[in-house]
Amino acid sequence: MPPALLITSLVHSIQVGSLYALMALGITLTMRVIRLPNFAHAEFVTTGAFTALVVSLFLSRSPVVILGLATLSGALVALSSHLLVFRPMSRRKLSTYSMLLVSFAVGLILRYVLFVLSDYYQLFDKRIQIPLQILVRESYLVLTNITFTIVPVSIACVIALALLLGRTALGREMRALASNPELAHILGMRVERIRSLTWLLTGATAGLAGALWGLYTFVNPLLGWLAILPVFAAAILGGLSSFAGTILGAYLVAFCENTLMQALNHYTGLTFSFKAAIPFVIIILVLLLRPQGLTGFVRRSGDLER
Amino acid sequence: MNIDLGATLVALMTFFGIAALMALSLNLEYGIAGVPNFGQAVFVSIGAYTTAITYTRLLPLLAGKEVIWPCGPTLGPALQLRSEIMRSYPGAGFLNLAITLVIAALVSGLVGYFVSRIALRLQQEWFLALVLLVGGETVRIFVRSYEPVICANNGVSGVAQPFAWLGNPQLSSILFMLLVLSVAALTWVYCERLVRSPFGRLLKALRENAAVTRSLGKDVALARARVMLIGSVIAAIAGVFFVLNTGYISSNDFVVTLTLDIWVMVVLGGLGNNRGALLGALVITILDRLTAIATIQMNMSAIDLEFNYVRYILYGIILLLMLRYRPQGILPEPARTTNAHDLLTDPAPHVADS
Amino acid sequence: MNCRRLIAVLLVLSLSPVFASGAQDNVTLGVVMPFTGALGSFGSDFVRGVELAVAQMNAELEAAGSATRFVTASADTEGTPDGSARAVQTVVQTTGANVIVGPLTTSEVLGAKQYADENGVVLVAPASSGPAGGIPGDNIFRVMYPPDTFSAKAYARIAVTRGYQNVAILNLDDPYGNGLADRFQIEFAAAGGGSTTRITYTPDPPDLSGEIARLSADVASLSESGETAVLCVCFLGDAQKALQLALVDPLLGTVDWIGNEAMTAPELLEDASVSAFLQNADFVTVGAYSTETPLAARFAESFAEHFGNPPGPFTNYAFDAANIAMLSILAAGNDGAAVKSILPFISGHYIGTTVQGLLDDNGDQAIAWYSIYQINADGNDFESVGLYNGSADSLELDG
Amino acid sequence: MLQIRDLTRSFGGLRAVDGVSFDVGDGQVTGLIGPNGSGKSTLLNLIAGQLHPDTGSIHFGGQDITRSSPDAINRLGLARGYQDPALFFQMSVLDNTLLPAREQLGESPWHAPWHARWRGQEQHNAARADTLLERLQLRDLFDRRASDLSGGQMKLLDIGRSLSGEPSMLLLDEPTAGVAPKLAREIFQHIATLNREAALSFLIVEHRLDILFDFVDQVIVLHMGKVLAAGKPDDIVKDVRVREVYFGL
Repeated sequence: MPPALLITSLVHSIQVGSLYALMALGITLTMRVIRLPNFAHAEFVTTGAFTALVVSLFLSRSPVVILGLATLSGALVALSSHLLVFRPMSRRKLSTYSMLLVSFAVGLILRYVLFVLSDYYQLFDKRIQIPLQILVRESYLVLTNITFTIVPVSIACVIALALLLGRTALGREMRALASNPELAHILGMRVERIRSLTWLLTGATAGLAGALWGLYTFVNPLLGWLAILPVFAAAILGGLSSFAGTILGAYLVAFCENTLMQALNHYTGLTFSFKAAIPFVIIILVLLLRPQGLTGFVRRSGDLER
Repeated sequence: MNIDLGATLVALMTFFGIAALMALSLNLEYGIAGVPNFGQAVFVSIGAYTTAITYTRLLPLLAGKEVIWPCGPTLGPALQLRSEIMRSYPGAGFLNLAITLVIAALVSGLVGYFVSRIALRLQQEWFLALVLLVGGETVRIFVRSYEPVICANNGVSGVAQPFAWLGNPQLSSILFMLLVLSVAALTWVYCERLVRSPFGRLLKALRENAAVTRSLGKDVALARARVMLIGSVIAAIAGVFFVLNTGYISSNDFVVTLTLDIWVMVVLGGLGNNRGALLGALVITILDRLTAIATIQMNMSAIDLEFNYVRYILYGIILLLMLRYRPQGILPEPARTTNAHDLLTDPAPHVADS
Repeated sequence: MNCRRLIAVLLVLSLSPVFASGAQDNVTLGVVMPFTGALGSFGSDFVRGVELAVAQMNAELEAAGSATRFVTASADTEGTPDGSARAVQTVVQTTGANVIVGPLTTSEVLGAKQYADENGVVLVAPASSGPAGGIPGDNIFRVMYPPDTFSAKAYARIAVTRGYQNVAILNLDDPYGNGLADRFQIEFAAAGGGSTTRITYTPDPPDLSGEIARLSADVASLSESGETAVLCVCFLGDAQKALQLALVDPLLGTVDWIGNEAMTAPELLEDASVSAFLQNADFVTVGAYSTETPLAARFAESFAEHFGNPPGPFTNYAFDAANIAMLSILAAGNDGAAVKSILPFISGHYIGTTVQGLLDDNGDQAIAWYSIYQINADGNDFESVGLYNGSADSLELDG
Repeated sequence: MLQIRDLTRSFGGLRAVDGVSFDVGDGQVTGLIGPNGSGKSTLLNLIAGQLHPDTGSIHFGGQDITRSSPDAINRLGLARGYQDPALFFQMSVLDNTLLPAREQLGESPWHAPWHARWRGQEQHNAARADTLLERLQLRDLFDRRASDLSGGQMKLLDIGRSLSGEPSMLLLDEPTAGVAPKLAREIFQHIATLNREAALSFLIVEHRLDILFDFVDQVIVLHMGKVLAAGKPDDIVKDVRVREVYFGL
């Protein structure tokens, strides 16, 4: 493979991997604490991207303001869908699939509301107004201010989240709720409060991820939806349990989508139309061959879970 | 406005027949047996892709013509040839349709059977939903990237419905509607009979508690695989009619949204109730057509709102409201669903205690 | 020849039977366009072109004392072939329209073909140009914009004239993109060009990074054997995505770029860095014929008056297509078979905003004149720098 | 009938069942007792095939069922009941009872649509279910959803459902938990009748020792995953070790 291709695709892998990691952490958190495979996460991301776009168009071009408001908007959308939809629904004791359908429906509504708004205000396929600057140019290696925003911000956010979960009382409570909800109730933990905070936290990471994603490409109402399945692939690859696994999964999926795809194209002529299928093939293989994921701590197969 | 009521009704009922097949299939799989098939689109698409292959490769042979490669530069001539055969060789058209249905049913049934067998390895139950969802996308991406199936992104057009040779569009569309409706009716009767049989009882037990059903000596994996097989066959038949109705086969049709539409029909109508599935299919079909007509009306009256977006928002809201306030659907599952009760109220089989 | 005079002649011809039968009727003209999806903004603009044509026609009909009025009924194709098939079906069944303006792209046209042919509905497609749609004898007329069998030659001539030995192609993977790229490869080889490479991308791509990285590698390997250019056959949004990535590529900024007609859009130049990149790349596009008939100025003026903004690219083609469709209905009545047989005649005698609507055996525009565009000195718009005549295969470049 | 040898199963570091061996003879009613956490439920799950042991073997009716699946074990004639009645709550009492019947023709989708093929068999099964329900005093409730039954009736239906598969041995997990004393005794009387009339063997996990000891042939005491004592009820009551760990005396 030509070195230029390798280096470019590796840079893309790292950028996309950071974005996937940020999104996959949100998915994992909801999955563990709320016990919901949340497809509406995609639209929390898209909301963040649109907020960033609108802020950059009409309010401020400062990256801090843009990313901050996008984070806030994601958190608000997530919290309000929890309060308006998910919490009342979970009282109905619906099955996981029905809840999955609920999250689908919430996502569908949000997505098409964004469609209507961007149709009305002509916001399709716009770029967040942060001008592109090339900061490093070393033969094949070109790095821009976008790369230097996406990667450090994502990684910082991931580390902050890991510290929050690992080192704080709230984090301990969330983990307790994740591993044993009944016990958490009995121990008198304020379960509702922890759930709301979890939604707030996942929403915030989603909003931030959306803004960063918007910086990486263009903003449109399908932005999150098109990324959600690879992100699920990353989360499952990580075993849906550990943070390290999720992050590893995210970078692996991004690596397969970019560098591996590039290599396949170079050596076998596989067209890029297949790119989107690569993470899906990974999900299926992982689920079938190693249901516990990369680092899984899930119980052995063949036992009570069946 | 000048609505052609007859044609609208025929189109509506044809759509309804196809939607009913899809809804019955999902109702059997999820409503009755509790297998969360989030990959309905794949099984419908198997019917569609089979149609693409038979109509481009087999149909010319059946009419005694030479096969023209359906894609790329020869796309036009191949399309002409298909239309010509459909117009002048009704026998070849019908035979081709019959073979298409058989192949589609076989392939889809086998895929359903094996997917279910393989999926048993999955640890958490909802992983199955995810595998099917993602599997559907994978198949779709493969088909739209690999030319020989449906000419990749181009899709295959000119798959006329089997009565096109009559030369009278009204009559042929009515006949096609009758064909679709009668297949849907037969399927409904078949599903009703299944549900009321010991097989239906087994499936419902499976849905409620698979582990207990297993410990009562039932081969749960086999029952699941069988119901997936039947559901997949029905979905594939729906897929064949689906593309014959639009006359076009495109991978764009078989996205997650299609699966979601079918789920909405079943949840709306009433999980576990075949009549409910039919009702759900009817409601969604009417809603679909009404919003389509409303969109045209709104465009004519110069209201600048894209109703096609609003349609999806409506879907989402209806689904949420249903799940919130009537999770059992419009027509909930009846308590008595097997015929066994009639046997007991009947005094005859009451044999003496041993 | 002036459009109005033609209308007047036709009115006299066509309205006599209407009056004789005493019918006073609204005739529905169907419009099937993508309003949602990636091409949504095109569709909305096209509908306005049609509405303008209808409003003008109705005013003339009223002035002439005719009882006939046209109304439009439009439906959304969602930009997909199947959506297009359904949209045509819905419009026909719920409004009684037998003649439809649209759809937009070749894949949408092919999607609706089956239903149109089977039910005797005439489709007048204003902008579809994919070679795959060139089928003789069907109910589809692709008036005004010529098929890409010609534009492919234009691209090949430009490439050869400008001295490119090799061309790296990036094209949309649909009947339009593939058709144009296929033909280009043939014509380029025939015109004495060197090697070409092809990368196709799926419609509505979320991210083109892989494709662009590959394009860069292709350019690197092609450059070894001579001067190389990039040919981008993309929809506007996709082109914008591609260019954002090309901006930071070490190699793609060093070669020349050729674009398709969709890239002849000032929106592309809104981003200053993209504009600079393209100017540096000596960017040239083959686009709609810019020489305008007197009607074009009037169209642009009344469009702006009616809707408050200038018409978008190709909107004039929708206007022309609507006029051809309505004139054919006036001449032959709202009947698919009759319109099908008279439309080529009417179209051939209609002078639109750019050229006359002369049709070939496939029902496609036969006059293949294209303007060659480059970015102007200010870097904010395109200007015509030459002309390509497809029928004569002659390329004239200014200066 | 049932031979268990050196059965061991660990969860993480915990040995829930640790080298357990015992036999249940033909037609015997065996009680399995022990303090909470002594491994009774794990043992039951191991026998029924819901869990698989790390080491050791289980034989039933001469066949090795150590690693068989729950459905295969059930088909061999070893049925189990559940502590919290795991009925099919959305189904009627009769359907619950009919489900485990063996070799149902109508359970194959190929025969299912054709009434005539399985109607006779269904009638036969219904008649048997009728007798069974009559015996458990559930006959009048056959049409109700299982969720509408009282706790005690659910327990009875759980047993009845297990019986409908015509097992030769039944594993019961606390059949009288949460049931009024009078009904508890009735349940054990049903068990005794079944044991007498149908020659059914039982292995019963039970906390109500007063009732249990009146009905069983053999008692096995489990403590910390090991068999502490085994023998006739009278001997067990006298056993010093059992009194220490179990009765706290």
